[in-house]
Amino acid sequence: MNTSNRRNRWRSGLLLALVAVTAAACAEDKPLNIFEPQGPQADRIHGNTLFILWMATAVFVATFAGAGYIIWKNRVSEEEFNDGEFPEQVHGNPTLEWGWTALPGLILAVVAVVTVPTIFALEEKNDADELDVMVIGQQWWWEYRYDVDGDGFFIDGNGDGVVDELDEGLPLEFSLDPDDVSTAQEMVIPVGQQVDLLITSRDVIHSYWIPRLNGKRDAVPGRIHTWSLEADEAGEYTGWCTEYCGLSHARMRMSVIALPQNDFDAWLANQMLPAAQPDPSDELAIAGKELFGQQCASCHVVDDPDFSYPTILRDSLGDPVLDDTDHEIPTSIFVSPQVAKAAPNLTHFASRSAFGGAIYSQYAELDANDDDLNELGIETYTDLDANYRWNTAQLRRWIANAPSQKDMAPDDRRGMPSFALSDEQLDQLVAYLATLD
Amino acid sequence: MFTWGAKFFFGVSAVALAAAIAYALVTGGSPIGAISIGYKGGVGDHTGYGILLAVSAASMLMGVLSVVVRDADADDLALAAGLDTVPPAQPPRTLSYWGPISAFGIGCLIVGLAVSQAFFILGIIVLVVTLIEWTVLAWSDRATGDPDVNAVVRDRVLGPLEVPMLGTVMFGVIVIGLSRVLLAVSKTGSVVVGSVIAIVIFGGAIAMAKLELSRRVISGLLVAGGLAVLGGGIIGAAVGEREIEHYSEHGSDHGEDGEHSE
Amino acid sequence: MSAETIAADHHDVEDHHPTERQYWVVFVALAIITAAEVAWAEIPLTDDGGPLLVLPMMVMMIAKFILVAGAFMHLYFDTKILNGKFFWWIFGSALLLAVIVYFIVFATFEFSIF
Amino acid sequence: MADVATPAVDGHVDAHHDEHHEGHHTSLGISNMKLAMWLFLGSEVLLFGALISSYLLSVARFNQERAEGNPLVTGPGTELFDIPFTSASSFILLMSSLTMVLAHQAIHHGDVKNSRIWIGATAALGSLFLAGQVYEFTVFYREGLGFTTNLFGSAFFTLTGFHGVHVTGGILMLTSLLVLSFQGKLNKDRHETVELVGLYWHFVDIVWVLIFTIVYLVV
Amino acid sequence: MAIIEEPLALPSGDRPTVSNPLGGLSRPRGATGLKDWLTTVDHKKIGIMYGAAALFFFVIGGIAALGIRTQLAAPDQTLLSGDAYNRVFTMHGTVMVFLAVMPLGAAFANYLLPLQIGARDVAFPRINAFSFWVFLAGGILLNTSWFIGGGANGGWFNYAPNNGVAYSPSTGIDFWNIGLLIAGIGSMTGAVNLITTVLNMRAPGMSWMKMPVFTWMTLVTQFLLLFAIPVLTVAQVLLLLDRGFDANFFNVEQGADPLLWQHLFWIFGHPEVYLMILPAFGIVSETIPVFSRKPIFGYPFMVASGVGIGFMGWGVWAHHMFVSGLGPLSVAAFSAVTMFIAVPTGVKILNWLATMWGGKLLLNTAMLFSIGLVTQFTVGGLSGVMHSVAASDTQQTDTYFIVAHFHYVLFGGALFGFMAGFYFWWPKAFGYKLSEKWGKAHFWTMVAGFNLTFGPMHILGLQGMPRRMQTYSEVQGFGLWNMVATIGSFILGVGSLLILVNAFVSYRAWKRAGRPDVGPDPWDARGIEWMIQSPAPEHNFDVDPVITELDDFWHKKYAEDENGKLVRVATAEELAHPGNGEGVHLPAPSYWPLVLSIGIMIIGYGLIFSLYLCIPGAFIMMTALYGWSLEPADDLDADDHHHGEVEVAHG
Ligand code: HEA
Ligand code: HEA
Ligand code: HEC
Ligand code: CUA
Ligand SMILES: [Cu+2]
Repeated sequence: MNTSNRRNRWRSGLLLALVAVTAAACAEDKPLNIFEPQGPQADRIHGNTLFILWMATAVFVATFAGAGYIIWKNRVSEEEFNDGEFPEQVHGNPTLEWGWTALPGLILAVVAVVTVPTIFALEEKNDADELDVMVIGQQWWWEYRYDVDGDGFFIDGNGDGVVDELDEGLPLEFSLDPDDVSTAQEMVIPVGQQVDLLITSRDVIHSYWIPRLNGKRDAVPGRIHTWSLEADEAGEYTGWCTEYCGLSHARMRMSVIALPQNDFDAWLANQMLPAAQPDPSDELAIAGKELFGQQCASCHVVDDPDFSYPTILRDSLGDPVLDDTDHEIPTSIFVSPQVAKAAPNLTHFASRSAFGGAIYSQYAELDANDDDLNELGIETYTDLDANYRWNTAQLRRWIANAPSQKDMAPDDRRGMPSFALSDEQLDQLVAYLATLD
Repeated sequence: MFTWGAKFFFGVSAVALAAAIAYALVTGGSPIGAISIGYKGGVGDHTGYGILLAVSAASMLMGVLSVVVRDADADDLALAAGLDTVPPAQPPRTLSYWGPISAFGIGCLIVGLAVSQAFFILGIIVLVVTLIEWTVLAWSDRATGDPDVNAVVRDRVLGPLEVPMLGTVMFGVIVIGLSRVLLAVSKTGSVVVGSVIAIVIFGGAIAMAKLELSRRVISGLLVAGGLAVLGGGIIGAAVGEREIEHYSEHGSDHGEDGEHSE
Repeated sequence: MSAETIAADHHDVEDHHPTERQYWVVFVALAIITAAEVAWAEIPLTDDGGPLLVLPMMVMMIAKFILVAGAFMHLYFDTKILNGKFFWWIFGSALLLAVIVYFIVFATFEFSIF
Repeated sequence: MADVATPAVDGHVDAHHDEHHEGHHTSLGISNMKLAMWLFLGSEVLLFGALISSYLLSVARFNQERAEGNPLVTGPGTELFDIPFTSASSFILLMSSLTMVLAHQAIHHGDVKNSRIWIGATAALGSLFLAGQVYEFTVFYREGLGFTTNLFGSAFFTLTGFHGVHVTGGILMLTSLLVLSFQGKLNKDRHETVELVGLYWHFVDIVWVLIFTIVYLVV
Repeated sequence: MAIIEEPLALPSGDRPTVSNPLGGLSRPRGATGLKDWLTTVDHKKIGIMYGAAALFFFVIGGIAALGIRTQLAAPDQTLLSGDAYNRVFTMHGTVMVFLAVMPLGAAFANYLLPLQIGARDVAFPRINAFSFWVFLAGGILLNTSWFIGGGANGGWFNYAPNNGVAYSPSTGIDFWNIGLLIAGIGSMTGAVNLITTVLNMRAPGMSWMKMPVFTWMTLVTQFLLLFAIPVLTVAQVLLLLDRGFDANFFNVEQGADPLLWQHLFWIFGHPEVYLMILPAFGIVSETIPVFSRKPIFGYPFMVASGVGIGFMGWGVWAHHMFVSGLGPLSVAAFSAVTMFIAVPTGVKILNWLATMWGGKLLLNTAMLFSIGLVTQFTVGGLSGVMHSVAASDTQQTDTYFIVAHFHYVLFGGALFGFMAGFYFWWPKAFGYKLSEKWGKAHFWTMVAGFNLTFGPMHILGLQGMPRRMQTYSEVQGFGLWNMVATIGSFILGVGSLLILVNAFVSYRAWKRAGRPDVGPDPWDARGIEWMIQSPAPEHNFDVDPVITELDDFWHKKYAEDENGKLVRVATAEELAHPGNGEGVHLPAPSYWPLVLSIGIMIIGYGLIFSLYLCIPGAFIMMTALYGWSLEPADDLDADDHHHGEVEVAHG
C-alpha cells in the first residue's frame, strides 16, 4: 500500500535525524538545560543571558570582595569595641553616593540597550509561506493543529459569511476548523525553518516551553499568542508546561521533533490520511476497534467513517446553533469532538512516540521525558520496532486506569476515566491502537 | 452561677435550634443540610430557617451574657461591689408593655401558621425582639437598688443592639418604599417622581433651616414625610411594577435564541 | 499628656471655611457641568464616541472632581496652608498613582475608550 | 464593612478624647482622625480605581465578544442605561454633598438645630439615591440583566453595588451623627466629627461623579 | 462589656456605690494573664503578639517547606500526591508571605515605631489591637483549610481561571481568598494607624530628617500597604463573586480576560515584595551603625532610596508577566523600569558597606545577621536583575532560578534582617539578652543551611527545572542538586529552630541569675528607644523626649571635645527615664477589637460554607462596632489621677 510506504519513509527519516543528533550532542544529560540552545531564538536568548550573567557575576564579585575586605579589616574584639575609642565619624559623602547611584544606572542602561532589541527580535514573524502550527494547551496535554488545507485555522464560526479576526476571538469550539490535522503531545516541525506558533488554551493558563529552541510563552484561554520555534538540527527537543495549571501540572510535558523537510512533508501527508483500517486477519484489532467505538470514541476522535461524530452546533448554513438540548453544555465542556476538547485525537496515535502528556514513551524501556530518541544507538527502524516498539504494559495500565497513572479529575471532566476492562479487552484495544499509525 | 435567666436562655436556644431543624425538615430540607447549616444538602425554607437559627444564636448569646453577668444574684453583686450587702432590688418602676406585645407576637404566629408566611415571620420577629428586650429589662430592673441607674444599665446593654437594628429597619423601609414608588410609575414618571422627592427634601430642609419654624411644625413635617414614604411604598407595592420589557436578542443579526439567559 | 505639649492654640488658626454663599456657587457650577455633560453625551454629534465625546467629558468630569474635592472637602479654602496642602498631597498621590497604574494596565491590553 | 464604620466610631471617640485632653499635640498640627480619614480615602482611591478599571475592561471585552457573535454571550449590555434617570440620581447625590457641607457649616457655627436638619436632609437624599439604585437594578433585572447573565452584568452590578454599599455606610454614619446630636453630644466643639463624615460622604460623591461620566455617559 | 461610658452619676445624689452592675460585661481593666493579652491595646504587647503569631506561622510554613523538599529529594518520589503537593506549596508560599514575613514587619513596626518617635502609643490603640486580631483571624481561617478544605491549591498568586470553581472545585481556594481578604482588613487599618502615628505623633523636635531609618522604612512600607492592599482586595472580591455568586469576571467563555487577575494581583504583588524587604532594610540600618560605631553613611540617601524603591515598586509589576503575552512594547518597557530598581537598592547596599568602612565592627549575632542580609540579599537582587532582562527571563521564569531568587531576597534578605532585629531589640522587649553562643550557632547553621538549600536552586533553574513540579524523572538530571537542597533545608530547619532554643535557654539562664537588669542601653546604641528602661515600661517615656539631632540619644551620650574627638558626656543610666509612670494616662484595654474580629471571622466561614453563618457573624460584628463606638478610648472610671500632669524635667 502506498500509504504505508509513506509512513515508512517519514519514520526512517526521523530515525536518521535522530542518529545525527545523537552524534552531535553525546554528552548531554540535562535535556532542559538552557545553556545548550539549538535554534536561533534560543541562541539570541542565550547571548542575552550570558551577557547579563557576566554582568551580575562581576557586580557580585566586586560587592563580595568589597564586603569581605571591609569586614575582615574592621572587625574588632569585644574589648576593643568597648575601649572608648571611636573611628572617624563620617556622615556621608554625597559625591561618592551620587557616584554609586550613577554607576549602576549606567551599567543598567547598557543592559537595557542590549535587551530591548532582543525582546523585539524574538517576536519576529516568519514568511507567509512557512509553517504555522496552532498549539492548544488543556489539562494536561498539548494539542497541535496543522492547517493542511491552507484555509486558516478557523472557520466562519459566527456565521457572518467571512472568516476574519472576529472568528478567532470566539471560543475555540465554535471556530476551529475541523478539517485540520490534529495531533497531540509531540509537535513535528521541519528543520531549519522558523515555525510560527499560535498558542492558546482551552481551560486554564499553561505555558509552552522547549528550552533548547526558545523561551516560554503562556497559553491563555481566550487569547491567541504568537511565538516561534526553529531547530537548527533534526532531533527531539523536550519541554515542560511551565505555568501552574492545576492537579497534573507536573505531568504535562511535551516535545518537538524536528525533521528534514522531506520527512516532514511525508509525516504531514500521513497525518492527513484517515485512520488506517486493521488488517482483516487481525481479529484482535478488529474487536478492539469495535470496543473503541463503544467505549472511547465518545471522547477520542479517530478519523474513520465507521465512527460517527455529530457535528452539532452547525445548521445547514454552517451557522452555529444552540438548540434546547445542548444549550447547557457549553458552559465548560467541549461541544464537538472534532475540535477535540475532551481528549487527544488518536487517528495517528501509533505514529507518535509518547503519550499521556508526554510522560510515557510508546517505546519500551525508553523515557519520554528524555530526548533519548536522540541517544538511541540503533540503525534501522525495524530495529526500533522490533526491539522497543510498544510499551504495551504501560499502555495497558493507562487504558485500564488512567487516573492511577497520572493525577486527574475525570469526575470534573478533566482527564480520562478508568474503565473496567478485562485483560482480553485491553489486548484488543492495544492491538487496535497499534494499527493507528 | 447559672441563674434562672441563663437557664431560660439556654432552653430557648435549644428549642429554637430544634425548631429550626424541624422546620427545615418540614419545608423540604435534608437532615444533613438542616444540621450542617446548609453546608451539605438543602435546608428547605431559607428565611424561616435562618430566623430560627438567629433566634437560637441570639438566645445563646444572651445566655452566655447572663452567666457572665450573674444577673440579679444579690450575693454576687455584693461581691462585685465589695460591699456587705446591696440595696434590695425594688419592684420595677417602669411600666412594661412587653406583655401585650408578646401576646401580639404569638397571635401573629398562630395566624401566620394558618394564613400566610409573612405573618408567621412577623410573629417570630416580634417574639425575638420581645424576648431580648423584656429579659434585659427585667434583669436591669433588679441590677441595683437605684431605678435610674437601672435604666442607664439597660440602655447600655441594649444600645449597641437597638441602635443599629432600628437604624437598619428605618433605612430599609425608606429605601424600599421609595423604590416601590419609582417602580410603579412610568419610565419618565420615575425621573419626575425622583426629582420631585429630591426637591421636596431639599426644599424642605432649606425651609426648615431658614424659616424659623417651630419645633412642632418641623416634627409635623417629618412625620408627614415619613408617612408619605410609608404610604407611597405600600401603594407602590400594591400597584406593582410597571410593565418592563424583557430584553431580546433580536437586535443582533444572528438568530439564535436569547431567551435563556439566567 | 505632659504639660508642655498642651497648646490648645490650633483652634483659632484653623479652618476659614468658605461662606455658605460660596458653597451654593460651587453647587450651581456642579449642576451646570452635570447638565452640560448629559447634553454633550446626548447630542447627535457625539453619537459614535471618539475623542469628540470623550475629551470634553473628561474635562468636565475632572472639573467636577476638583470642585467637590477642593470646595466641599476643604482642600482649597483652607487658609491653613499646611493642612490643605498636606491632604492634597496624600489624596493627590493616591490619585496619581491610581491613574498612572491603571492607565498602564489599559495600555498593555491595547485598550482604548475611544 | 469595618472600614466603613471605623471613622464614625473613632470620630466620636476622638472627640471625646479631645474634650478631656484639650488639643492633642500632633506633629503636623492636624488631627489624627482627619489625617487617618484622608489616608483611608487615599486607599479607597486605589480600590475604586481597580473596580472602575475592571469594569471598563470587562465591558470592552463584553462588547467585543458581542461583535464577534459569540453565541454564549447573551443578554443586554450598556444599551440598558436610562440616562435621564441616572442624571437625576447623580444630581441628587450632588445635592446631598451640598447639604453635607451646610451641615458642617452649621455645626461649625454652633447652630445645632440646623446641623440636624442638614444632616437629616443628607441622609434622606442619600436614601433617595439608593432607592434610585434599587429601582435601576430592579428594572435592569426585569429587562433581562442578572448579576450572572454576562460579563457586563457582573461588572456593572459589582461596581455600582460597591458604590451603593459605600453610600449605605455613609447613611449609617449620618444616622449615628443624628443620634449623637439628639443625645446632645454633637456641638460646636465636635464639628470635626461632622467634617469627617462629610469627607467620606463627598468622597463617595466624587466616585459617583466618575462612575456617572465614565460608565454611563462615555463607555 | 465596657458599656460604662462615664462614671454613673446617681440621680439619688450618692456616689456610685455598686461600681459595677454589669459584672463580667464591664470594661476590662488592670487585667492580668490571658485576659490582659486578649484585651490589651498596648502597642508593645501587640507587637509581641504579632511576632509570636508570625513565628508560629513560620513554623507551619517551614514544615510545609520540608514536605516539599522531602518530596523533591530524589526523582519519582511519592511522599506527596500531586494534589497534596500543590496544596502544600501553595500554603507554604501564602503562609510565609502573608502570615510570617508581613506580620514580622508589623511586629517590629508596632513595637518600635512609638518608641522610636517618642510617642506614648500609636494613634489609635484599639484599631491597632483590631488590626492584629483580624490578621490573626484571617491567618487562622486560612490555616484551618489544612483540616477542612484540604488546603488552597492555586499557587500563591492563584492565577485565574484556574482559581475558578470549574477548575478548583474544592473549598481550598475559598479559604485562601477569604483568609487573605480578612487579613487584608488588618493590614489596611494598620497602615492608616501607623502612618498617622509617624506623621503626627513624633516627639517635639523630631523633624522628617531626624527620624530613624527604620521609622522611615516602615513609613514607606505602610504607604505601600495602604495603596496596594485595596488592589488585592478588589481582585479577591471579584474572585469571591465569581466563585460564590457565579459572576463572570474570569469566565473566559463570556469573554473575560484572565490577564486581568494577573495585573491586579501583581500591581499588589510587587509592592508587596518590597514591603516585605523594607522593614528589614530599616532594621539593619539601625544595627550596622551601632556595631560599627559610626553613624549611618549618607542618611539622606538611605531615606531617599527607600522612598525611591517604594515609588518605583509601583511601576514594575508586569515583570511577573513577561511571558503572559503582553506584547513586546509593554515587555520592553517593564523590563527597563525593573532594572533600574537596582539603582536605589544598590545605593542602600553600598551605603551599608560604607558605614562599615573604617568602622569598628563588633561581629556579634545581630551584626552577623545584618551582614548576612547585606550579602545574601545582594545575591538575590542580582538574580532579580537577571530576571528583569526580559528576553533572558523567558528561559528563567517559572523555573527554580526564580525560586532561588525570591528565597534569597525573602529569606536571605527579609528574614535575616528580622533575625538581626530580634537579637538587637530582644533586651528592650524582654529585659535580657539572647545568648551570643547560641546566637552564633544559630547564625552559622542558618547561613550554611540557607545557601545549601537555595544556592543549588540557581543551578537547577538553569538546568531547566520548572517550579511547582510535584516530581521529576531520573533522566532530567535534577537529582543531585535537589538532594543537596533537601539536606540544606533540614539544616536550615534546625537553624531556624535555634532562635527559639536560644530564647528559651537565655531566659532560663537569666531567671537563674535572679533576673539581672540589662539596663536601658545594653548595646551603647543610638536611638531614643534605648533611653527607657528594659523591658520597656507600659507607658514608654516618662515625659515626651525632646529631639535635637538624628540619633538623638547618641548625641546626648557623646559629644566632640575641642579636638573633634568623641567623648562620653553622660551615661545611659543618667539619661534614662526612670520608668515612673505616675500620673501617665494610658488608653484602657478593650474587648471590642477581639469581638469584632471574631464576628468577621464567622462571616468569613459563612462565605465559605453557608451564608446563614453570616447572620450571627454580622450580628456579632454590628454589636461590636456599636459597642466600640459607645466606648470611649480612655476608661475614665479607671483613671483616678489623670488630671495630675507630670512635670519631670530631663535627667
Ligand atoms: C523581598 C522580596 C523581593 C525583592 C526585594 C525583590 C527584588 C527584585 N526582584 Fe524579585 N521577586 C520576589 C521577591 C523579591 N524580589 C518574589 C517573591 C518573586 C516571585 C514571585 C513568584 O513568581 O512566585 C520575584 C520575582 C521576580 C521577577 C519575576 C521573575 C519571573 O517570574 O519571571 C523579577 C523580574 O524582573 C524580579 C526582579 C527583581 C528585581 C530587579 C529586584 C531588585 O529590587 C533587586 C535589586 C538589588 C540588587 C540588584 C542588588 C544590590 C545592588 C547592587 C550591589 C548595585 C549594583 C547592581 C547592578 C549594577 C546590577 N523578581
Ligand atoms: C518569606 C517567604 C518564604 C520563606 C521563609 C520560605 C522558606 C523556605 N522555602 Fe519557600 N516559597 C515561598 C516563600 C518562602 N519560602 C514562596 C512565596 C514560594 C512560591 C509558592 C508558589 O509557587 O506558589 C515558595 C516556594 C518554595 C519552593 C518551590 C516549590 C515549587 O515550586 O514546587 C521550595 C522548594 O524547595 C521552597 C522551599 C523552602 C524552604 C526549604 C524554606 C526554608 O527556609 C524553611 C525553613 C524553616 C523551617 C524548616 C521551619 C522551622 C523548623 C521546624 C518546622 C521544625 C522542624 C524541622 C526539623 C526537625 C528539621 N519554597
Ligand atoms: C471522558 C473522556 C475519555 C474517554 C471515554 C476515554 N479517554 Fe482516553 N483520554 C482522555 C483524555 C482527557 C486523555 C488525555 C489525558 C492526559 O494526557 O492528560 C486521554 C488519553 C488517552 C491516550 C493517550 C493519548 C495521548 O496521545 O496522550 C490513550 C491511548 C487513550 N486515552 C485511550 C483511550 C481508550 C482506549 C479509551 C477507551 C477504553 C479511552 N481513551 C477513553 C479522555 C478519555
Ligand atoms: Cu499545563 Cu502546567
Ligand atoms: Cu516583582
